[in-house]
Order: sequence, then C-alpha cells, then structure tokens
Amino acid sequence: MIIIVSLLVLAMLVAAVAALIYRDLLSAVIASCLVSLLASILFFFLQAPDVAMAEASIGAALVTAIFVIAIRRTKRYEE
Amino acid sequence: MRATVGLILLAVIGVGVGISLLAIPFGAPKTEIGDYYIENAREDTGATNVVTSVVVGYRAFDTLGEVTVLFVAALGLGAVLATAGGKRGRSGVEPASLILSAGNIFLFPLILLFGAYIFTHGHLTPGGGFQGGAVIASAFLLVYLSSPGKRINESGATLTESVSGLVFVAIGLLGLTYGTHYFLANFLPKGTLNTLFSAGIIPVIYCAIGLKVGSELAGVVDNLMEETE
Amino acid sequence: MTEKVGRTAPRARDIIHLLLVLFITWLMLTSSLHWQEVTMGAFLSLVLALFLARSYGRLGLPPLSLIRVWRLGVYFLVLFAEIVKANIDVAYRVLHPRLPINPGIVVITTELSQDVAKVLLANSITLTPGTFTLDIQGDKLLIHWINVKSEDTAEATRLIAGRFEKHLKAVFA
Amino acid sequence: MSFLHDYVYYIGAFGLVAIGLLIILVKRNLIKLIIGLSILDTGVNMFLISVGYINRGTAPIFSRPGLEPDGMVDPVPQALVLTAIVIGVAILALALALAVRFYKSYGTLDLRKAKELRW
Repeated sequence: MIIIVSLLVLAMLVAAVAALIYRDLLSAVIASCLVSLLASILFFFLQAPDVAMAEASIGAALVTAIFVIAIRRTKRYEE
Repeated sequence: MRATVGLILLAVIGVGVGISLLAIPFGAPKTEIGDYYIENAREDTGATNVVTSVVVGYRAFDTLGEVTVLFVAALGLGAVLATAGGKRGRSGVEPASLILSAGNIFLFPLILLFGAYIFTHGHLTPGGGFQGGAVIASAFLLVYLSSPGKRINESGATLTESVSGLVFVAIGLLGLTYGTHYFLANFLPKGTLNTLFSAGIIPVIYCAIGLKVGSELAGVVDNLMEETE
Repeated sequence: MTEKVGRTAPRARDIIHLLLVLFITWLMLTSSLHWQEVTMGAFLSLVLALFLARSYGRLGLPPLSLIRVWRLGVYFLVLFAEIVKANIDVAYRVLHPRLPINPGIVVITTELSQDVAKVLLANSITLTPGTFTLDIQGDKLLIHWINVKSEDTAEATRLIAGRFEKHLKAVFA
Repeated sequence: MSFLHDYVYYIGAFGLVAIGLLIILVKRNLIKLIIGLSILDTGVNMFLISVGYINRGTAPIFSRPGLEPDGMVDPVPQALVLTAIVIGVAILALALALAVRFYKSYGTLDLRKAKELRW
C-alpha cells in the first residue's frame, strides 16, 4: 500500500515538473491535469471521497477545458 | 536576476515550511470540533455524510458566502470579456464528426441524470451540490465540443441561477420564523436516517447549489468560448 | 426546413423511449427499490425526458420492443467475444519477436442507415484492439488497421465490420 | 519505511507547493503562471486533507450500520477543501479571462513585453 502511494506521489511530482519545463502550453496544461487526477486518487486513499470527486470533476475536467479554451484564444507556445 | 531571487526566496520558504511540517504528526486526531461533528451530526442534521452536514448544516452560512464568491467571479469574467457593442459569435469552427454529435445526443440526458443523482444523494453518499454541478457543466461542455456554433439559452441559465440562489436565501429566512429561530435553521422534519427524503433542508439546499453551480460554470465556459470582435 | 423541424413538439414515442432509458439508468445508479428513490427517479427522468426528447428523436431510434433488447444483449456478447479474440491476436503480434504488423488506413462502407447504429458500429470497431475508427462520412468509415489484410473496400468491410453488422442490422431493422 | 509512511503525503503536498511557487516566480508567460497557481492550489488542498487523516481511519460517512464514529477521519478539513476547490476554479477562470484580455491589448502573453507591468 505504502509503495503504491509513494509511486503515485512520485508520478504526481514528475507531472508537476513536466508542467514547469514544457514550452508547449497545451502539454503543460495536460501535465497539470495529470497532477489533479493523481491528487484525486490520493484524496481517495486519504479517506476523503467527497474531495476526490470534486477534484476529479472540477480540477481534472473543467479546469483543463477552461485552460484549453483560453489557449485556443491566445497563443500555444511560450516564447 | 529574477530567477536567482526567486530561487533564494523559494529556498527560504522551503526550509521554513519543511521544518514546520516535520513537527505535525501524520495520522493522529487533531481537532476536537471534528469529533463533535462526527458524534452529533446524525442527531443534529439527520445526514449520514458528515462532510455534507458540515458544509450545508453547521457551516451553511459560510457556503452561502462561497456561492456568492462563485457568482461574483462569473459576473467579473463576463464583465472582463465583454466589449461594448461587439459582435458575438464563434469563428473558425468546424462541425464535429458524427461519432461526437450522435454520441452527445445520446449521452447528454444520461450525464444530466448522473449530475442530478450526485446532488440529490449528497447527504447519503459522497458527492453533493458542487460535484453534481460540475458534472452538469461538463455535460454542457460536451455540447459545445459537438456543435461549436451552439450557445446555451442564456436567459434560461440566468433564470436557473437566480431562482436557485433565491431558494437558498429563502430557506434560510424561513428558518428565522419556524423552529429554532436562526438563519438557515433546519426546520423541516429530519426523517429516517439513510433514506432519500431525510435530513430536512439539506437536500433542498444541495439541489439549489447543484443547479446554481452547474448553470454558473456552464455560463463561464460559454463566456470564455465566445469570440468578441 | 431543419429550423422548422427543430421547433415541433416531441413525439410521444421518443419521450417514452428516453424516459425508460433514464429510469433504468437511475435504478442501476441507486441500486435500491425504496419508494422514495423510485419516486425521485421517475420525477427526474420525466422532467429530463420532456425537455430533451426532441433532440433525442433525431437519433432515429427504432420502436422499443423486448426482442430488440434481447438482440442488443446478443450483440454485446458477440462484441465481448470479438474483443477477447482481438486482444489475444494483438498480444501475439506485440510479443512476437519479428513484430508481424502492417499498419495502414482503409475505407469500409456500411449498410446501416441510422446515425446511432453507425456510431455503435464505429465504437465497436474502436473498442476491438487492432482497429480504430478515425471518421465517419456518409456511409463510409475511415479505419486505422494494425494489420491490413486487404486494401479492397468490399473485402475490408467483410473482415472488419461483417461480424458486427449482421447483429446490428437485426437490432435496428 | 516508517519515515515514508509518516511523510509521503506531506512530501507530495510540499513538492506541489514548491513547484507551483517556482513556476510563478520564474516564468513570465501569463498562462504558465496560472498553471503554477493551480498546481499550488492542489498542493495546499493535499496538505489540508493529509493533516485531517487518522491512521486506519474510514471516510466520515455512516453508509453502513456497523461503522463506529471513533475511527473516522476529521471532516472539517474535507469541508474546507471542498469549498477551496470550487473557489479555485472560479479564480482560475477569472484569471484566464484577464489573460485573454491582456493578450488582446498587448498582442502577447509575456509580462516582460508589457512595460507598465515590469518589475
């Protein structure tokens, strides 16, 4: 159990670092979506199903969609 | 220069926060109010989900403030994006393929039903108005993806939002006249534990929150997608 | 003309169809037959069905009957068997040292007329490992195939869609 | 192993906060800044939830009759975080609307290019 949790935390931090280093904003947004998704699994392990649901439906789905719409209206690459 | 300053600042913050984190024990009970809520939530509010009874029972006034923040943010977003006399419409969009559009027609009612399931069962199972509202908003997002030119019925969304906000406040005011005479008092019968029609005003408020959050978030997405010239 | 069609009242058949689909979904979600749950589910399904039946009617669903539901069940069994077979096939191709694949894009045609049947066919093809539906245009489906056995449209149709189309035609006839 | 058990969630939360702060401090692209804000938000939520956890606790929901109130995790941080997530999405949407507006006015998302905002 603790090994699974550690791997999930590691994957979450790797995704966050990926969001930091990608120059392509669309890839960075997908990486931050992955952070939210893994965080929602960790919330579930922490016995917080309400928060896990909110994070999965709001953090992973709606926020990503809003980011993608905003990127479509501006520029995709960071110069 | 900026990066160096940032890294130094980050290192200082990191050491400080790290030291204080090591002092907080993991996995031990911390707050007494939490124990009180767990012990008494069932008798006080009639809801089996303690988180729900905290959000819309004990701290309902706080939730009213939160819903207001969400409303103001949606309003501010509309104000920021609106330009005076601008032409509204969406340019550069292609019709979606048949798989997406036909799949959307079939799935849209089911997603709405799922959202309604989540917020009507907020006092029994995990979930509630905020999660259900987000699910409903994502159903409208699917509509935007499948037919990009389509707009939601803006007056309908505003009406839903205002009526559900009014229901929330009206229930709170009714609590002043009935029962224990304070704002947002639970004046309806609490019913049997673990059945759908229980917990007094909690399911009613959560339904209102669900509809309000759903229409607000759908409106936010709609405002962001709109091209103003 | 399409504008005018959009404004007409929904047909009773569509309302009942959608109502049943929603109500059965609700029963599966709650997994309880308590009278309060059933009442709430009936009320929500009715409201949603009344509001959404008009666009639902555009899917062109056939009239409901028990035999159709039974045939749909048979179709899902066939689909499941095909998915298992295709999984084994793709696993063999991936694990084989020489990687015997021949990826490519082929066009197949379908005889199904209803939109929802075409979507069901396309999704079944996508669900089966090794084949993937890229797009639908009219009665043509664009398929990415991991091991192209034939470039010919008729032959490819027989190999990819033939196993599903027969059962789907029975469901939507 | 015991160290990992005690601190793995804290490490995750702290790491997210640090990376989010780093993005906000180092990057100049507005949308990248907002991505950093959202990661920071997730990190703070993670920290609050892990503070409320109790060893071998159950979720604070009396869905079955046999559940005892003793072994339940703290519901107060969960209620707080539920609120914070919803407020977070509203703030993100508002910030993104401002970014879109900024792009319309200056033709760029880079903070350096807008002279009035340089520091």
